[in-house]
Amino acid sequence: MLLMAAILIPLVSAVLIALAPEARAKTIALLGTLTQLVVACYAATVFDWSFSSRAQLGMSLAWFEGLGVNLSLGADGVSMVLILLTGLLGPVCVLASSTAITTRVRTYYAWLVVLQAAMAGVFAARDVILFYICFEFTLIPMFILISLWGSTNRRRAAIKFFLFTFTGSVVALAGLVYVTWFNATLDRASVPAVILSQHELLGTWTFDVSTLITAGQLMSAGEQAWVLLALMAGFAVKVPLFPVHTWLPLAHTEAPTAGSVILAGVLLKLGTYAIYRFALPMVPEAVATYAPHLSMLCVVGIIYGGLICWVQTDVKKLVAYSSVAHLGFCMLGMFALNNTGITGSILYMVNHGLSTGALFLLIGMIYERYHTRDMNQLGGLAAKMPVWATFMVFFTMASVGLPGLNGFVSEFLCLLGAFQASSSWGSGAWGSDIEPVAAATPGALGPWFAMIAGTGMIIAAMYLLYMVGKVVWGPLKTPHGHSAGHAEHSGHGASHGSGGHGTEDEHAHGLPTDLSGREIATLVPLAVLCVVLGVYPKPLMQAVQGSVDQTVAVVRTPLRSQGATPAPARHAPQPTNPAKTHGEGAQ
Amino acid sequence: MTERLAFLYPEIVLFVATCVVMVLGLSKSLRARKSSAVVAGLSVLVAGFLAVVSTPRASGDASCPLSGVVFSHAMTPEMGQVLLPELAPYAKAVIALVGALLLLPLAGTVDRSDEAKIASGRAGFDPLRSNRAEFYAFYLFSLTGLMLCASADDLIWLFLALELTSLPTYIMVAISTSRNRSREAGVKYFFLGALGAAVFLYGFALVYGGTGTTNLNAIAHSISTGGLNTITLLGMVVSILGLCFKIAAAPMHFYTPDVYEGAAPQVSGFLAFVPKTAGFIAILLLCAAVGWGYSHAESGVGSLLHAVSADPLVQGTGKRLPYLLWLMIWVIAALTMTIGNVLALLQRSVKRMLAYSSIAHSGYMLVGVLAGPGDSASTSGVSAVLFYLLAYGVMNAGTFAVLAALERGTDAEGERIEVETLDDLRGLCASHPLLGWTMVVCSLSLLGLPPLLGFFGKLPLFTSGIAAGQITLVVVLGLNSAIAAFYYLRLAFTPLLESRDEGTPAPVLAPFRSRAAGAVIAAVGVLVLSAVGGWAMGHAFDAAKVSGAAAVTAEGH
Amino acid sequence: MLNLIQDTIVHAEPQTLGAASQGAGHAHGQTDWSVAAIVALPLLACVLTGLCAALRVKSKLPAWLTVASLAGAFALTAKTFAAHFMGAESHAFVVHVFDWVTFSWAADVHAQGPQTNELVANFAFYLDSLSALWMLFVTGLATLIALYASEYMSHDQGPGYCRFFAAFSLFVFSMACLVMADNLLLLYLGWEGVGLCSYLLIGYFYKKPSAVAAAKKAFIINRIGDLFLAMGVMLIFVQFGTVEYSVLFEKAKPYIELARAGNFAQIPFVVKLIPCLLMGGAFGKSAQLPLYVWLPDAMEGPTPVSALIHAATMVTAGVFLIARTYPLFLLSEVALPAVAWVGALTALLSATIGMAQFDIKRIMAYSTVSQLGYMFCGLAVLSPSGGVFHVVTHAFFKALLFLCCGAVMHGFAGQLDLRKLSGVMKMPGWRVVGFGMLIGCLNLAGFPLTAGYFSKDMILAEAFVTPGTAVIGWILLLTAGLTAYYTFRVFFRVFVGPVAYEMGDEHHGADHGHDHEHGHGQGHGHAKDHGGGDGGHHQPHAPGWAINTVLATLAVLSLAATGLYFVGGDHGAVARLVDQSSAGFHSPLAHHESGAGQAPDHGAAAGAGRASGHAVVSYVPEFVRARAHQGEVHAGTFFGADPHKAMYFVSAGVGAVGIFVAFWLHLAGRKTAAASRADALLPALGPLPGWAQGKWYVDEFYDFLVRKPLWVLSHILYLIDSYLVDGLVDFVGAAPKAAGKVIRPSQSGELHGYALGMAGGAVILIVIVALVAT
Amino acid sequence: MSLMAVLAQAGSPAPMAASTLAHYLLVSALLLVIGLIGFVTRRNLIIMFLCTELMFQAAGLAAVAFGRYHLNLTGQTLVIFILTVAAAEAAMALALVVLLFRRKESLNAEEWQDLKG
Repeated sequence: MLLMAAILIPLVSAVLIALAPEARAKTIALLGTLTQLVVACYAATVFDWSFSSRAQLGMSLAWFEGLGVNLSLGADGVSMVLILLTGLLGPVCVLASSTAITTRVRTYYAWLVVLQAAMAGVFAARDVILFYICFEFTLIPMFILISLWGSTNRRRAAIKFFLFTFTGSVVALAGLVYVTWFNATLDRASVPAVILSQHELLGTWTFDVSTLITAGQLMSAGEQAWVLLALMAGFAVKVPLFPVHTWLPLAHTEAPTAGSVILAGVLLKLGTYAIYRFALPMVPEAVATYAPHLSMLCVVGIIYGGLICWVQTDVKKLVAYSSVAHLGFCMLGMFALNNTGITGSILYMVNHGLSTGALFLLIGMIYERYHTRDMNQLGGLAAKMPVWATFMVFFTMASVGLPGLNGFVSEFLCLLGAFQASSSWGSGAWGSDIEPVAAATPGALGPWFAMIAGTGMIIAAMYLLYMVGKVVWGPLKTPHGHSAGHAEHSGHGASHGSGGHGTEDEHAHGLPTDLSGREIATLVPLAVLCVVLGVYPKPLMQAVQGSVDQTVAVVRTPLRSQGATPAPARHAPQPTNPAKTHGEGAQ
Repeated sequence: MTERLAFLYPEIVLFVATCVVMVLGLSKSLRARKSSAVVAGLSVLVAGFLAVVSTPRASGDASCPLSGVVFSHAMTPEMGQVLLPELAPYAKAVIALVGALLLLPLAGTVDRSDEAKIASGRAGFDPLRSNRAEFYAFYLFSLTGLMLCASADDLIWLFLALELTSLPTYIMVAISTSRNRSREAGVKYFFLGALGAAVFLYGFALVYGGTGTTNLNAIAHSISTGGLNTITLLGMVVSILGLCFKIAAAPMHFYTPDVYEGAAPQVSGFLAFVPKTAGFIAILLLCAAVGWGYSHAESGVGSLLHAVSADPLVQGTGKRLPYLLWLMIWVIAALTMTIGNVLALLQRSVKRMLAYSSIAHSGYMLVGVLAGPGDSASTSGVSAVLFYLLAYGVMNAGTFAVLAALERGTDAEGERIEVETLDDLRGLCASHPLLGWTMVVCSLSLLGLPPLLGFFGKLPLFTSGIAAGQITLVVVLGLNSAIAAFYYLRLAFTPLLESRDEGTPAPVLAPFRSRAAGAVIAAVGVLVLSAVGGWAMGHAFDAAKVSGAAAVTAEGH
Repeated sequence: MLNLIQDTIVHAEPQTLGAASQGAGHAHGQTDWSVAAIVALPLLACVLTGLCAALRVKSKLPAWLTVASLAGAFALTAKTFAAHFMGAESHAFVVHVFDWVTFSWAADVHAQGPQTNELVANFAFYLDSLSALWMLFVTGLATLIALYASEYMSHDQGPGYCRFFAAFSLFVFSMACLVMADNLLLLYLGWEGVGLCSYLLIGYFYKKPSAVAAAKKAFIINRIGDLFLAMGVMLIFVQFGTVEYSVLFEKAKPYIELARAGNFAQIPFVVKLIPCLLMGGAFGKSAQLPLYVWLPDAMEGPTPVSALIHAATMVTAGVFLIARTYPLFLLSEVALPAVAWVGALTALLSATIGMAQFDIKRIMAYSTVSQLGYMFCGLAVLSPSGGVFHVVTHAFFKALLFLCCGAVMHGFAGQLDLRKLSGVMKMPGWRVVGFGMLIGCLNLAGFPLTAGYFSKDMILAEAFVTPGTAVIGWILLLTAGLTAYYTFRVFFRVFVGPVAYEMGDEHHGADHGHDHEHGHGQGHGHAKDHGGGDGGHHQPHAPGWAINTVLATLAVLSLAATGLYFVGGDHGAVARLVDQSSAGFHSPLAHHESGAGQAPDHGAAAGAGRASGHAVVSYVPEFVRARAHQGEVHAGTFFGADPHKAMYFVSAGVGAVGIFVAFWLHLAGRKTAAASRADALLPALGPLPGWAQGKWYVDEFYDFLVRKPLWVLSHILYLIDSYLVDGLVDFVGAAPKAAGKVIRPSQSGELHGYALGMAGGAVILIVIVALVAT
Repeated sequence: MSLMAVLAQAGSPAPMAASTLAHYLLVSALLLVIGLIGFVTRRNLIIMFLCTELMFQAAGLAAVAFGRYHLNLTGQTLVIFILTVAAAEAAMALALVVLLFRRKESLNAEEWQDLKG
């Protein structure tokens, strides 16, 4: 029920916002998202973290019974963590929008909270179709946020965002349905009794996630490859991996600040989460086979995205492309298919959400003041906005992956995972024939992947410091034509900033020269989390550990290789049995 | 024999109502004239109710608790077609519900100026000039034909039912507005319709020639026992090609955009549902007569097309139409959805866009036809088609009703100006929130966006297609949904996101409340069915029971 | 952050560093708190100064907070040192504070052989003689320099002041993590942390584009090294299943045995790769070839920063890393030779550049690079104690030199050009600075009996002792001469000779004490030239008490450091400390039998081991073993003499020559600040001085070779992304519309066309289907 | 498969020679094609309508021939209904043509192509 509440509360507040007067919209949205956060936090306390691989807090309601579609919710450790991230970014985004959004306020906040609900739904869904519904439904609010409150090119960006991701995910749906059908035609007699006892719904028509994951493993290698292709067609776009990333910079650049924050913070994680939740355990053999190819895309994305960042003049575009590079790291860790890599990858999801989300917030604050994101028009803002500059440098460092801040832990683990995952470690190719290498894991990546991806760390420093060097440091430069020297006299700091005419325009939209209390309040939680997760990531790692262990075990030894069922027989599909619900029961 | 009449109570009711309506429409009393629409609507609902409660069921335990209350007959092969034994109650109920929904926006279609003149005293009532009653009569005739399709057990019956469905619509189109465009639409529709009818009629003749009977049960029996001979197969191919006209599938789709654009929107909405439903029921019946029990491995064809169309993963599941028929429908389905969608992309005219989208939706549904029966709602393509007809009927009625409910004043000749292009819909959510949101909801539903009704319509097509091994076609379907997303998004978000240009007047509400009511009811229906559609889908599945061809006993004629 | 202290747990894990120290390393309950506090105090200072910034404190409070906490850290370090490492025996111990990147996972049931299923990298501190020594001078110098900076930075009181001291404290915190880490990952944290602080402090005058660029450059080039370090850490983890030193060295033992036995062929390539990767990290942080280019530019930062970070402490982190992981470096036959060559070439190259510079701070920077090369050579010629001793002495005298330069810069409004300053020592109030400079210069030049003299000699002598490294020795000897020359070039030009000066273009000196924000580096509208001696309204102002105190203390300390050579062991206290640590040949790590205390006595052995003529030094395994066992196999000689003794005289002679040349060229007969006898010599050398002054155009070369191509590539990639990748997407997106346009003519509106389409379509369909079906 | 065999499969006695049936069917097919070609080529609405009538009758002819071949009356029944429907269609067609003629004073189908795209 808690998960249901986490989804329903935003929906209810959306309705309230639609009914309430324009002036109340923000308050209701804030309360709604805060309530969602509180519910998510409460759910996290109820959650039994010692069994984090198990879906908990479950509930199930029949929806389209004939189709086997249920409103079935549940969360394991990874889902819970991401639900918390979603909950956290909700109030932050509402706060961040308060001065930026002045037109159609009700519509804005209503869709914003609807988006929150949909995202929570994705993470909480234990039914493939419910997952898909929420996955797709996120498109609509985002589409509206971009097309109504975006920048000049917003309509094109919104359409591209929608169509690109929609197209991909339709194919992914086909893949998921194929697995469903495979499961339905599975001959229960050919499945070992142990597995059957755990997954009662094997061999019936069901969209239950854990059943399908088990069934998927029984597919032949060829089938798995096709299904993987279909899944990646949908999820890689969302991540986005290298060749299918082009919607992202556009969408980021055009989206309003809160949209960008959510886009970077949670929406991209839908793709990585989906790959973790479905691709990895459902088609483990195919993933193991194609991990090097997919990782190659990640590595290309890291370097390619990073280098492109370096030549941007639009700050927001720079950060947007940096997401391509960062998510490359995240996916590289995922495709390392070992504990370090996948743990790092999941941590990366959270950390990227925090640090890049915060960077978008910061850029939004600048945009609100100067109405430009052009690095050639902005410079040396440290002189004028020291608080902003402090945060900017801080989050840049988090994004660069400075140890002690959150980005490092995940980036290091992702790289370490890739580094470890080489089949040649034990084979003597590396000369390690004296005794087995201690922490090598089977895989097809290896040091070269890590090394080349690691250059991404250097490139990240290059482009992010380039940005900081241009915008934060250097002689003061602001648009609206006042020269650096001029501004230096008028804007000598926040304390007496109202004197010069450099501040007139700021007064026009009621913003102080430096950050307001509200703006600081949006950043502080993120900053605190960046430090906490950088210094003490252990709880987070423990939270996802059970789930990751399970996934790794599946990838290492998929069911089919366990000898019991060399080739499961098929039979005519079983009729749906709606009476049965899930193996993992409600609490 | 009287038991057999139980099948036809709904049609009888409709026919009686038709007569009553025609008479009422000639009354001098305005109230009597106005009551004709009410009578029409009520009769449709009563017919639907009767269909549910009085239709004899093949299985005693039909899922509707009311069934068998009025007449508790068990169905026998002599009584009706047993290929889709449970089809009639569901299909007729859907026809009645959607038909009633489609009636709401028809208000004032043909009699508006006349009635206005009478009301203003500029003219007296002239029975010769009054065509209101005829219009509702045509509407009822058409629905009668449609319901007859659902209970057809004979090719001749089917032919007559199809013609009864279509002929009135030709006139409805031609007289729906007094503009030349409607005349043009009428003539195109009529002439091409006659051509199409000739084609499927010829196909029927061939099927008869091949099997020696026109009774569908007997045909099925003949095919299952004697095999599918070439003439029968050719007859089936030609019949289905001809029926493609009814469902607006390629290559018989050409008329669709012109006719939908030329007709008044409420009539276009009618066209998008009624002939399409008739066509699909007919196609399903023909396919059921042939049966889905063929395996393609036997056909031994290794041509390129086979390589393209056969899915890479599943071979020879032995659950398909005969190869030739399968291949033709496969190609038609793929072509239809693609052509419909890519041409819809180019449109600015809303009605034309919806016409092309209607073509595309036929393509989607053909996937269900290919998939054939299954043992659950998720694997039965027939059930998917039947449910999709309901879903499409409701959401489609919503979009057209919005168009019908709006107008942009009248032109120099006193003819009202319709909402034509997307630009006319700008800012609709602001000026007419209910209609605007109806447009948003129905368009997104047509797009198949989860969790709206359209998605749950498409999902069984997806699942049944994959279960039948039609993975390539399902992917084509998916990609087409994505193409379609482009124009549906425009349709959904032009009212919501765009704001009206300065100086262009907002469209005003047509002075017929029922039109807007129809739109809103449709939107509510979409939302409600999105939540509880599982119930309707259960009935669709019950209706989709296909008796194996072998189960049909020979009783001949 | 204060939880850090509260969470402190006594981690009484027996240290298994070797047979000798087995069971001896139990943590001492008393010290654990204080060890954690060594790290925590600077962090506390950082937070507090940050608070000062938030509260807009404009006094010197941040400085005092910093000085106090650093002094506290120093006191605690000293206490720890005294308690544990003063005796002949020292025992390493670990203080566990809290878990960091520590997690385990389900074991892989299918794996064969020993599998590691946990990654342990805690906030835990490993204290042995090496880290204690390092912390001692880091915290000590930091305290002094913070005190110095309290005056030096006083023109910037306000947010900038807070920023400075926050970063300063953060630096000490990071350095403490780096040095005291008990695992490589925490070392990496410190490693990058000091990099960050370096970045922030170099870019302290952030309005100056050159400072921003220098900061960026420092960070990025360091990152290149960091990548190698990270790869090294990963390789260590993969190979040994741990990143904790204590476990690591234990696991590496079999390989060390192999190396000792000369069986390099049996050591896996992976293991040999480890030191090569770690080396890359060290070269980045310690500004060695090819990654040294950032350090000279780093002089854009305030001088105290240059003194502490870019001379005394941070840049020696590379030396520390190698010393810390010294056993691993013995596993590869190429690792130490590579270090040696890189160190020697760097020393020589940067010395030649230093000779041709005019900016005194830059000269000191190049000298730092050069001396770092010395330290690496010390490590590489199997004299880690020499290398570390040089680190310690260098820390003091180089800090002193920088602070003196800083005092000059402070007093002369940023003037650093040695052609525009002369006779500073004779000016009133500059005596302390002058003497400080003199002492520093003597140390750097290796003047006999100074600390620098002894530490340099240790390295030089070992270079000749160790077989095959004589070439390195000669290079270093030449460098020693050059060093003496350029060092005294500065001294003779700036501090003695006729009194003449020209003020710099920064007016913070005159505005001293003014409430003025961000004074540095900006052209504040003042004309560039203020005339020669008169200085307009600017007069040079002599340093105040804080600066003088610090300079005097440092001068005394750098002289006193000489004493380290004479107390506590044959090669001094430092050598003993190093030997007791992981870097020592006599540490329990390096061999089984305890050989503590005694330095090897390399008699005049036959010169047979001299691998002269070899471009690449190859280590004779027996020699390594001999070093550990006091054997006398193939020790090298210096023209038949014991290098240790010969070097006392040779290096003194070389130094003296350098000083004399400097005297003759730059002081004798010099009448003005600018002109000197050297100018007359320049044309004779052809283009060489110009090239040296242009830093051999290495920066330009890198720019041309790496940055420019990368920049062009990035633009090309962006074009590809915009037009090819995205173009493809747009193309696919446009395809349906295009297809629609192609078939749109079929909807001609003509009845006949439609009929034809229907009929034709039907016929074509039937024909196709029939063809396929038959 | 020969036509003969085809019809034999249908289980009917064959008092009418299969070749005779083939002739009928050929004529019927010709009628259909002629109707189709006429429909496509002619521009006069009435003639176009007559062409569709021709196609209807082609079906009718085939039905009668088959009915004779199968020796049952279904074919003739079908023809009766075809004629009826054709009559109804003719009525509608004429009405529509008149309606159109009133508007444009022309029976040319090409007058009516405003709707396109």
